[in-house]
Amino acid sequence: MNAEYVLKRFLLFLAVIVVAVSINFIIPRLRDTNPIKERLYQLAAQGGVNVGKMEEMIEVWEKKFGLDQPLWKQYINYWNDVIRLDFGKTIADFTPVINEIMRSAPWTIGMLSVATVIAFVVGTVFGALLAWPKTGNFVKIFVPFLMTLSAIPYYLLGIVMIYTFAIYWPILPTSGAYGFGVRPEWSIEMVLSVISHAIMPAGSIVLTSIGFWGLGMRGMMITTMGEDYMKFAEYKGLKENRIFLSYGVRNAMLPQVTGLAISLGTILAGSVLVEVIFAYPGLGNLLYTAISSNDYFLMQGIMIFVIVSLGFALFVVDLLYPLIDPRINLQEQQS
Amino acid sequence: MTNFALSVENLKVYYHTSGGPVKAVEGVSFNLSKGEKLGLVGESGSGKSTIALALMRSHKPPAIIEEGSINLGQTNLLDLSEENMRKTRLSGISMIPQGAMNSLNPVARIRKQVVDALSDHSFKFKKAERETFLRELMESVELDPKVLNLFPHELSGGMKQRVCIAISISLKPQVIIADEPTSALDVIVQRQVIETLSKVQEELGAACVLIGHDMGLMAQFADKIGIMYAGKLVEIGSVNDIFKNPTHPYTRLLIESLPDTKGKRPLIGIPGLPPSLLNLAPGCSFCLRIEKENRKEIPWVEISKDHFIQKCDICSDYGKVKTKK
Amino acid sequence: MKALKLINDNRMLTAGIITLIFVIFFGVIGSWFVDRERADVGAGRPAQPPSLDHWLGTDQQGRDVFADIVYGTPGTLKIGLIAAFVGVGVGTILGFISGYFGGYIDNFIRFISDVFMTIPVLMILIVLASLLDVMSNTMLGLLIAAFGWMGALRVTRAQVLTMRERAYIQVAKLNGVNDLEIIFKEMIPNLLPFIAASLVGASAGAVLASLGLSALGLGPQNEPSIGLTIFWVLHYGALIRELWWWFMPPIIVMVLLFIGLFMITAGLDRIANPRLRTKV
Amino acid sequence: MASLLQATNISKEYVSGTFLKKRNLALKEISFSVEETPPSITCIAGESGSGKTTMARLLAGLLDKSGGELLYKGKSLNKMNSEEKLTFKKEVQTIFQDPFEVYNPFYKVDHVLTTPLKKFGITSNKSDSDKMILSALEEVGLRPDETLGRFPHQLSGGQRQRIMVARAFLLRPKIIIADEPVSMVDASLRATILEELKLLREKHGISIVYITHDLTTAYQVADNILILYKGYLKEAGSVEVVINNPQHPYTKLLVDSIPQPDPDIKWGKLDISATQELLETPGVGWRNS
Repeated sequence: MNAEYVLKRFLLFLAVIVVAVSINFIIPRLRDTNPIKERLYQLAAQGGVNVGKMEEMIEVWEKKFGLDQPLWKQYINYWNDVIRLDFGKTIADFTPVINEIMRSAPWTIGMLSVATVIAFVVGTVFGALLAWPKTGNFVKIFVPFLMTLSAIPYYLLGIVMIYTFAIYWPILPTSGAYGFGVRPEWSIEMVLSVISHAIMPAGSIVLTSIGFWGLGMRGMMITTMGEDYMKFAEYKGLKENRIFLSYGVRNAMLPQVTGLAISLGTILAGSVLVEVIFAYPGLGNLLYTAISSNDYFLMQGIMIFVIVSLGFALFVVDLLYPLIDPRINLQEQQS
Repeated sequence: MTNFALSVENLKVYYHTSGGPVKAVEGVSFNLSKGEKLGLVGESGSGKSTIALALMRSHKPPAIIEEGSINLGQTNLLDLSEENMRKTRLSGISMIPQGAMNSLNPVARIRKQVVDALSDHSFKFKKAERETFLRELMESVELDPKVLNLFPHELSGGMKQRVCIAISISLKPQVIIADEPTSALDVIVQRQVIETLSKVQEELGAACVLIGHDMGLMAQFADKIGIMYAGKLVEIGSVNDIFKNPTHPYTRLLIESLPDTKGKRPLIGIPGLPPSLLNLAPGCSFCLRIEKENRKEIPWVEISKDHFIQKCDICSDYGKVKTKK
Repeated sequence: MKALKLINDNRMLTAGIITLIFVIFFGVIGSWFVDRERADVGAGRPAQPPSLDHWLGTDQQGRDVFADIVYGTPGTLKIGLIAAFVGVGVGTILGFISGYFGGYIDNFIRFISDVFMTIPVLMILIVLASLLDVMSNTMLGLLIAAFGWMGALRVTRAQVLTMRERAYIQVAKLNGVNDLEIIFKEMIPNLLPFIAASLVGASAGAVLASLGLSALGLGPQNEPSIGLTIFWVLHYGALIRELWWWFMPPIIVMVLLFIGLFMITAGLDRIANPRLRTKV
Repeated sequence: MASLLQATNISKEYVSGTFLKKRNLALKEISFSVEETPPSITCIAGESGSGKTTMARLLAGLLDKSGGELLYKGKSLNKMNSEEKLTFKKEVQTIFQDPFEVYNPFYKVDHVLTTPLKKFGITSNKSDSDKMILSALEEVGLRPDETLGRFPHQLSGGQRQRIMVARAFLLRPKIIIADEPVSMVDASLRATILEELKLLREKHGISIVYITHDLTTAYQVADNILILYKGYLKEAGSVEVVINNPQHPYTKLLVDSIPQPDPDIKWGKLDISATQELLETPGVGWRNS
């Protein structure tokens, strides 16, 4: 593999981490007042925090921010904590931030990756068929429908879906990840409950993104069909199916696959809005909770976790990409 | 009629556009015996590539074959079902494509691209047999069998084109069509490719149609040359007849405009532009180029054995005196 | 003339522009007929279904829903346009610098843009908006623009790179034309369809982000916008209470807006990338 | 008196890569000169990757060399003041290979003719410039009513290329660099364009550097020829001598591979693997550093 290519991607990954950590370092310092102290006093005034915890909190906070120390020293200390995955503790119930993240992330990853993969597969197949001249017209009547859906913001579709399928015609649950009465363990009841709760949030994402994949694939497929190797494949007397799949789709897919990888990578950043609207207990909802309750440690923890995982995922994808496109090293050389 | 490997009769291919039919190929006929090499020459837009597509029945709408027949041995290709035509491609008639640089699937190894063609024509090999077959195929076009394991971007232009030749002959077709197979290649590589093509064609005993605009290449390769002009075949004859006794005024001007290295002389171009093929009226289209007119049906005249021209009364002497050396 | 013919040939673009004009006029003309005060809290009785007095009913705080949308639509459009123009403007300029001059500047700009492309923009916007106390629609637009310039940069840079190698740029150089004139007279005219497509695409993206931020309650609270309306819808549980006249109209207006923008993008794309045009 | 154009040991190296530098030496120490009198046609011939296009761009001042010296009328290109540079740009004109890409699709073809007249301060008067343009078009045998006021895609490739010849001539240059001017033009028009170039030399005393891969047109058009191969100058001399009696094995192979338009002069049998070996001998090219 081309050393220059790997080196460039790795530097990008490092830079993303530095940016992420630095943003997080700056965020609480953006305000003149000390947000945490403010928030703690506010809670104490409402009697929301017991005093013992609050003192411990202030201690943690002072150690962490070390506001009496010079800025560069604070910055270095901050890096120290991050490297040890010490993101501090939540304000609400004083659990380590990393535990909260680890509890929420699987829900987000599970629901969104299934939704993304479904949308990708359906959209790509649709797009390829749309561009293929021998596809029957019955496929083409779906085009305006798909295009309309892809133009709608997913969270607005989510709202309409909740009203339609959970309130007006209550066949699906409105919110949460599983039913109240169900115990979170491996059982058929639990699995069914998880699925029924995921249908709407996942569905709103699938419906609004099929068009994106479909139109992208259609464009690439049209380009691909103009290529000389498609003509030669026909002169070779290959079967229609093989020309379509191994020559057409296989090549037109390449940018789609990059897109899929990026989408899967961005999953952790997730669809905050969808999770909030459906009260789905994922990372997005956790972030929203952190914002609503001014929980800085939690906010920072989520940000770092998400940005670093995302950067890492994209780095891995970049390294794997030459496997699906053997020309990648060459192109890199030319660009 | 009939021990011709390929016989094309009165072929007409029109592109149906909103402005009316574009008569890309207008009544072209020629015959090719087994092992014979025809060079089909013409400037861009003369219909030579459309003929290639029609021979493979790979023309796409709005192009439609209006009339004529394409006989491969005893079978008229235009009568075959889609599926039978597909099977005939490569096994009966094969085409070496124009864009050598991009004619191979960039994400598949060469081996797969050869094997795909074999398996879609129901060739079943044992693994060892298959490898022997592939190795011999590669050697027949002077390529190292290791090439089979490479991707197209790892090959040079000439190697890619030789891979295309190898694929095209893999099922031993009776007819090979080569549509400007060397258009993007350097002179030496072009020579390698054309000589490879000659060699495999001779070994197979297949008839071959080489399409191009380079008369030099035709002189090196072909036994017989056909000159296309504005959708029509205006002259056809043996390579010697065409070069020594060009009779149609277009052919004559074409031959005279060719630069060579046998002594310096003024270069003479062909005046005017070819006529638009959209709604082209019947009659002599070369007359239009030199601002004359002949709307009559132009007869097909045999001026010596196997040397035919479309003989127009008005323009046939055009340029004869003026360009005489 | 040429432009007219283009629009005539490009039905997608035409339909998109008509839809967009419809949405814009809805806000402009609506405001001639509806008083601004009707969109204020307590203008009517809360949560009333549509009636002659309140065409689309009222919300939980007694705002007239129709007035709220009429005054909210321009607000949302304004956020989108500010973000799009600033973002695409910055992106296009950087793209030109990057593509035209190349070298270390190019490497640096590309690197920064790659970093920005890799970070989760919406999430950072959410966190920043929550910290910055976004006061006005303009501010929200600028905030979104700060993270929305990379697309235009990529498109412009790629186009400039191919154009720079085009022989007509070489001819211009040999004709004694200077760098600035080459950029403005030789390159930009050919880039216009791409810049236009970027603008429309960026507007859609910015409206999407601003709606989202406002719907979470992180946008400006004292200027009307559709996002704010959605926020109140979610806040007061309008769904569960089946107050359909409250949440459906803003959704419909926004869906129309997005479909219009989408069709314009698709239409412009067809101009910029001729290969997507149906072949003759 | 100094030569019109004199190249001494010029080299060109392309560098790519941000961290790990890759160097491609496209031209290695090439020397030749073009005299002012008598006006001559010098051919630089080579296959793809020979460096001939790089050479064209160096001579036109579109690229900067990495080594050696390039003098125009005895003055180094890098040491010219802005006035001398303007004279250089005016007196050294280029004709490009692709007769479509040289036109900005946004403008009518007139754009390439009017711009240089304005920019070189020859005339800003509309009727003067019209007169000059008409006479230049006539010089290349084009009818103004068939060409002016049209967009490039409305003209044929041959017409477009002849307008470019007219553009070069418009500025009354001393030298024209013609970079494969006929390789993308239909065969029937090649002769016409090449004859026009010859005429510019004979009638107007303009020297021409003709860059090509086609030895037959080189032979017909040029006085002198330089054969480039992978960045090296392999053989040079009068075109008759080099083509009729090549000395270097590469030139021999090249000349022998010309497809002669004569069925009596056939290629000999080619040993493809031996040829491949010759072609694969390292020249200059990409290397890591």
